[in-house]
Amino acid sequence: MSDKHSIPGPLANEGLPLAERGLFCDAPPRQYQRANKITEAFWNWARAQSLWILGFGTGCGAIELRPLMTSRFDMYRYGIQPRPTPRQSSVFVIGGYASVKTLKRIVRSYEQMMGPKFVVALGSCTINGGMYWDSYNTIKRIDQYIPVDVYIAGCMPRPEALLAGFQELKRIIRAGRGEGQNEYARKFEWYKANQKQVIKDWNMPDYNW
Amino acid sequence: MSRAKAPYIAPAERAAPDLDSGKYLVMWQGPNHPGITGNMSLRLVIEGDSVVDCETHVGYLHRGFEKLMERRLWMQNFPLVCRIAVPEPDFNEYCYAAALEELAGIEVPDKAVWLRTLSLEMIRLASFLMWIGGQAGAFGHGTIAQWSVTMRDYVLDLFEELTGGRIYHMYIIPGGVRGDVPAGFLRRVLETMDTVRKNLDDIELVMFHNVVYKMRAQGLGYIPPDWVDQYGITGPNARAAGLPRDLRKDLGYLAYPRLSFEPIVGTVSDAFERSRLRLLEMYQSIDLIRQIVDMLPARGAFRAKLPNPLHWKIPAGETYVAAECTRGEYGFYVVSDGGDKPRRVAVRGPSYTHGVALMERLARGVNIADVAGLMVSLHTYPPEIER
Amino acid sequence: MNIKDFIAPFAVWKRAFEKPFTVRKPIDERPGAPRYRGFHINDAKACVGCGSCEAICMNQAIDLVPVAGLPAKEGDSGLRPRVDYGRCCWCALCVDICPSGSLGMSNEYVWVDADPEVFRYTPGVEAKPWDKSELGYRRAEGYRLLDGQRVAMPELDHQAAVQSFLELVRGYSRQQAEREADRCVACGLCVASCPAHMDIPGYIKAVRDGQLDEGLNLLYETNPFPEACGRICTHRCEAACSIGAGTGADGEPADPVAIRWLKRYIADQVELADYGRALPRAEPDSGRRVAVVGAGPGGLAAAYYLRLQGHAVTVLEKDEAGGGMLRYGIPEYRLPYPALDKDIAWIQSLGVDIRYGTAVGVDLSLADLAASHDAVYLSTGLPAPYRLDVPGDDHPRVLDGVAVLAAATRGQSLGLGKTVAVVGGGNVAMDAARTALRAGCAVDILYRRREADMPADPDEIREAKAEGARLVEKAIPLEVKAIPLEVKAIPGDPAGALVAWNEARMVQKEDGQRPVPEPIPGAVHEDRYDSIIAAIGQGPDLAFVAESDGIEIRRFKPVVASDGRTSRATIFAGGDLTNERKDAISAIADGHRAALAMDRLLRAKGN
Amino acid sequence: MITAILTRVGYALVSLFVITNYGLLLIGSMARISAKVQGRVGQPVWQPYLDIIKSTAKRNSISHGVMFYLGPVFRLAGGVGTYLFIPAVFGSALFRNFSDSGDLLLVMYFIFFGQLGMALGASEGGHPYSAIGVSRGLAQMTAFEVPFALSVIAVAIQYKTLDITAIVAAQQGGFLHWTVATNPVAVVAALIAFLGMSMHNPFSVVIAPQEIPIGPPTEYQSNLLGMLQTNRAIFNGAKLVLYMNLFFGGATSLPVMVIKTFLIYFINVFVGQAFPRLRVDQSIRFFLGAPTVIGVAGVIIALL
Amino acid sequence: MKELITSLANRYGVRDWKDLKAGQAACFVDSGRLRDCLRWLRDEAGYAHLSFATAIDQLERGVFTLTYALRNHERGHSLLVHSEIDRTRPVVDSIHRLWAQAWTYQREMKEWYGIDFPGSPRVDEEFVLEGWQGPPMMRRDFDSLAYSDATYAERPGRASSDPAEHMKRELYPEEQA
Repeated sequence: MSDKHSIPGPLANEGLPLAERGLFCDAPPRQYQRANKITEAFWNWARAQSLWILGFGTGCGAIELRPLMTSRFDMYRYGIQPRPTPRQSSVFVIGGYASVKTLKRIVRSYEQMMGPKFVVALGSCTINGGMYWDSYNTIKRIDQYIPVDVYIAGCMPRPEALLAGFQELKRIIRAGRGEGQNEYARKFEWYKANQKQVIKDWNMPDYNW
Repeated sequence: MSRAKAPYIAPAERAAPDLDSGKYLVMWQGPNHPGITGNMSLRLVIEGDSVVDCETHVGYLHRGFEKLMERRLWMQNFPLVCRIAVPEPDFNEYCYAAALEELAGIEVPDKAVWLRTLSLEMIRLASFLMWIGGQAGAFGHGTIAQWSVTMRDYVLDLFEELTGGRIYHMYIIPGGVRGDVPAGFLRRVLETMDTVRKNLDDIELVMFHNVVYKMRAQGLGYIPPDWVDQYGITGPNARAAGLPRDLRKDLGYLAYPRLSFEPIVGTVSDAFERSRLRLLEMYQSIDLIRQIVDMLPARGAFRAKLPNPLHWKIPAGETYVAAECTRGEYGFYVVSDGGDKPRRVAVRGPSYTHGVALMERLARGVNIADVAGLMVSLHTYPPEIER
Repeated sequence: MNIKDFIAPFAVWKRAFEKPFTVRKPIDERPGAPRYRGFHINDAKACVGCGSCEAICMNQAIDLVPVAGLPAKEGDSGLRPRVDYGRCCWCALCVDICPSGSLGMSNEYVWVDADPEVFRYTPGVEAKPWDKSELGYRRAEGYRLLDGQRVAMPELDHQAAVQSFLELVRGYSRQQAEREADRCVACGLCVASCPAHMDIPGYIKAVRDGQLDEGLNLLYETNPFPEACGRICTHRCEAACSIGAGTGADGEPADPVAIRWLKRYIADQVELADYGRALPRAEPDSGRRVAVVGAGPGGLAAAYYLRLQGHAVTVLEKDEAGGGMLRYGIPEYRLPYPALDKDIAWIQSLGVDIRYGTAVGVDLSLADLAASHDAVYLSTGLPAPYRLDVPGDDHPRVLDGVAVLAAATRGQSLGLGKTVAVVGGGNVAMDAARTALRAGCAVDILYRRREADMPADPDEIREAKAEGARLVEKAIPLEVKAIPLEVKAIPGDPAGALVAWNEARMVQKEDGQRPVPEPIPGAVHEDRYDSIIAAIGQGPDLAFVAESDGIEIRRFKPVVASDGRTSRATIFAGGDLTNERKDAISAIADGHRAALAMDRLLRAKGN
Repeated sequence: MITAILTRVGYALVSLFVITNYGLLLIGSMARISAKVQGRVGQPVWQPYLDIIKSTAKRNSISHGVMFYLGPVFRLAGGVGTYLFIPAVFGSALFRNFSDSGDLLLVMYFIFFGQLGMALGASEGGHPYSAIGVSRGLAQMTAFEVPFALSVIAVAIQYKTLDITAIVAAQQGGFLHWTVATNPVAVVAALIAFLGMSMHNPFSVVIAPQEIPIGPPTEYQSNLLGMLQTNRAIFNGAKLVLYMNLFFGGATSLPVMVIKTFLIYFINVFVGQAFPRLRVDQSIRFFLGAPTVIGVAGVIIALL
Repeated sequence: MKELITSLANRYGVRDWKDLKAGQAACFVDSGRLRDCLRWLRDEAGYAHLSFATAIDQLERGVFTLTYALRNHERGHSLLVHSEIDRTRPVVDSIHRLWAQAWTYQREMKEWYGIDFPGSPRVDEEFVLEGWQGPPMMRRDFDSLAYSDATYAERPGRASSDPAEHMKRELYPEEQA
């Protein structure tokens, strides 16, 4: 773990064909300063009121997002809506267990999201492996690989619990504690090391999304 | 509408497009994509606006169920199996429980048989309701998705009341079920069925008498009848092609032989016909649920006595238990070596054939815009492909 | 395609004029269903910490952790389940299996936190908002993963039983035993309650697996009297058994696993001739000599374990056969002599030398014994009966319960007459009463307190009553009187006596103490019995111990350390003589412990 | 002169500010109406504001080169340009904007200017979804252009001018003077084209999330997205005002404008909620079919 | 049914016919004749539907048991056709030309068990795993828990006590020895 570097050194984009490197923009994660107090508070308020979820159902948790998105629970009225592209999303809902193959996409999608970005982790599987604690293909703790803002207990957490989680996330954001993006940049090498330990065929750039 | 017969091409014979020619674009649909069912992906090679080649990539949800089951006691697998197909956990529970009962020679009380049938029919309805939302949504009709998912939620309310769980019911336990119906439950079932039925009427009107939906769905993903056996197609996908194959009738498991229903058969298995057929099956499920509510025995044991689950050993043997789920033949192949853990449990999900081999074949020549609709019209759930 | 296809879709707008489906405040308005499997709750008082929840949990979500303020005690490990919500899948199998029924689930389902470390808690111990939740998943009525009912033991029916000394309890068949063994969850709560700390889960597993040799081996590790204990053990283990905690499917208290019968099953199934296959042989001779005084269970247990270590053991027994109270204090219908003989025969087969009819203090002195042996174990038990301690208790028709039982063992005529009063509430009283019943007598059992207070095994009381004994509760004997001559003069009537007793009521004298019987003034009855059997306990007889032996004696008992050592280093004592529990299994445990200590002593000496 | 120009510019800025807010509220309220059809409550009316503030408040932003930046800029310029050459309220100095003779052509040009700029920028994003979205968008645009252009031609012919103010002026004097009454056929063609132009169902395949996640703007984020969102409000407002002016008699006051544009926009939602979306080839075929014929008929009617 | 059993036995040496339950039977065929047998069952005996194909690792006996579940819809009968192959040289004929979805099962068995089906399309491609470096994970000598423990970090701080051991410690510690 390295706390010394706020900006990681250049990591090789190994495994990526030279031709493809041009497709990715050169934007290594870095820490961002907060704006002045009042502006930041206003922005945080707006960030909390407009949560765009990345529409990536990574696990079974996605099934309870459906009712949440639709009429019965209607998350739109809380300013929450799904968004199909990571570039425009601010919230990543990790829907429970993450297989190694999905983790790779999670990391990639997470890095593509623009900060400030927030992660909501659903269910037991994200906390300590859940019922797949002995599976060869699922990770046990998502916080080893990306920073997490809110955990919601349950298997599956019901839509109401999800809503409660989003309300909690809003409180966290308004209080200015939703700093996952900076956390990720600060401990970037640690996260990368963890990710690479699990994702065996690392055929993607380290950060140049 | 062109509903032409496509010639059979074995996957081995597929012509691999020359990607270096510059004619083609490789595009991934999924896993992070709203137009994909669950967490899987399609690697599409496209030329202009149509798909030249399609490869299904699965494994994003692979948890190694079959391996994990070999590590767990017979009873401990009971909470595990329902996770294999998230929208329809009950079929897993039933197949697993029935396989164990067969191997161990356990007689299930009649009441449990009825309650199992009830829960299977209810989840069939719920799953179809979610599916129809997906199907409409895949063609851009979000309104129907909003309605139908709500209707599904009403059915899930019933499940919550009966089983204590919304998504994972864990109700059909080896030996029977886990509880009797609560007071007033059956009345609420009937009320909910009325609500759902009313809403289905609306959906029928809006979705199936819709010029745009017809333009999109008719002729899309046509499955010739002779593909059914070739590709191992089951369920509504096969029935839409005119084959009256319904395991509820063919195997006559649970209380189905005592219920009156006929398999619903279509004429031309394309996306439209398949979705219409599933709509009819929803009506059929509502009807079956009403019949079950009428015929459910008022009293009686709901569970057979089982040995101590902590060291339950099941005599050596093997069995394959199949049930008709919303997508077709859902089966558990269970092998016991006489120990307290399964030797092997293999899960046969209908999506396995529909989502991989069939999808890859059907996607060829389809417009990219239709890929999502085609995928949904085959009704695939990736977790049962990769387990 | 027709015009309807263009028009009909606009029917969607119908919904715009209806009430929305949306739930206004989902979190507040939608409590979980009455059966909802929400967060765990646990009645920490009812929970016995058996860990069945941990065993069934496929997620390894449950840990058993010690809890401050809940010490381990018999039948309660003092551990409580701690749930990890980083593992749980809310399947509620833990609730279904919980033998005590203490685990449940609330219908609460919202738990959100930014800190992943908080999702672990001990339900019922760490306060949570949902602790008081009335709703939520509980085991359905009549639904229990563990069977709360034990396999019924085939028994002679009482009408037939009372006619003979045939063994009452027939023993399990293989199928029955395996079914009963199947009920065990191997929590091990019983082990602490067993004075000998037998590996109960181990041998039950052996029964389940049909590995009887293995089972026998496990039995003999701590108890060389499996045949006897399998029949007459006070089975404190069964009181501690977690399966017996809570209620069964029928709402009645659940039955504990029939641990004693399973032990008996193992011993019964293996022929003596096959014991050698399963059990260890004695070590090579160590050259040390040990004497054991008294061939009761304790003495023979000590002898067995000493002999296993290779020491030469001589057992001195004043009676003509071994087994002590097992033989002379317990009637044949409970413990048939062949079964006891089997246990003793195996001990003897290892080379233990038992000298019958040799009484220490009469035939040779303790001092001699101590001089000629490297160590001595005293297990002389409690041979001296207590007297009734009422006027007239020296009446010839007042008999001693143990003596009556011993006479029955020896096949002597009992001469009890037709009506018998048994005074006392212990197992000896019950055995005497039932022996009297078998002799054709009408039997009244007089006991000072209520039936619930009786120290005897409830089964014994139940059976005694079933066989026709009349239980007179709250009866305080006042006096035994000779029958006046005019009454006695009925020809052919054996000599009897009159028992005067006072009706009592139970009075709670001090809080926390058990109620005390207090005579109701004036309510004095006088009944006539042919014999009165006093069975109110026995005491030790240490006449053979001389002051010069150097054994400190307090309150008529040798003072011993926990390993049985008396104040004299080479002399050990145990069993009823020193042990407050006064049952066979405690004596055996004492013998075993003392044997281990003596072995250490002897080995130390050798080096 | 300078004062006059400055006044005019100042008025135009006020007008732009008003239309931006109006556009945002319009989007917000339409989302609520759609929600009602779907049986739910729906997002707050002011949600579009929050979304824009949120987008602007993003801390980082990635770029794919200069063109990528210019896309939203062009798009916004297109939106603003379109609006600024349409008189929003007839006879109002404040809302007259820069309308002048021949502004109709300019407006037509600006409508496509934004789209094309966007197309260039989005293609630069390197994402295949963007590229496909762009090609679909342009294809569909070319298709709905035909009926739209025909109806505009019909209007121009009918009123013999390319000055929007003059067109509006010609329609004054009651409903019967509106183009919708004088040449309903052309209006039908224009309205059908409008469905395509505003990318509502059944012609929303360009931005369909289920197929090519949201099409051209796939790669746009942060302040660039904020720009696009702002433009969406302005551009929508501009198109609605244009339609109102060309076909529905214009507006003599702000409330009338609000009512008319709201209703015109509602047509989109009304149709959009009822239908799924067509494939791009289907919608092209559609636009080049019946609507084109109707548009031609409108021109002929205007010529007669 | 009798004639089916006989002709299977005569043609392909099918043995160990066992009726598992009403409407389901199992039989055994040598791996060399497996493909022909399946083809005959499909074309001549009406077992046209392949429900699934899978393998069972018989580690103790050093073989893989292959299971092909066929269904005859006309007769309402299912047949589990078993065959065994050596665990050290797991190669068997591909049936991808018999059923159009069979190659997926074969690809799965290749990845999960390491059983090779020469000629089967994409049989060497990864199926559900990505970057897997361990042995085929469905083999019984692969320990999933050990792999998981070694690879994936667990949240620390868990400890459990065994009731019997705990009580021993608390109630009669002197007998520890």
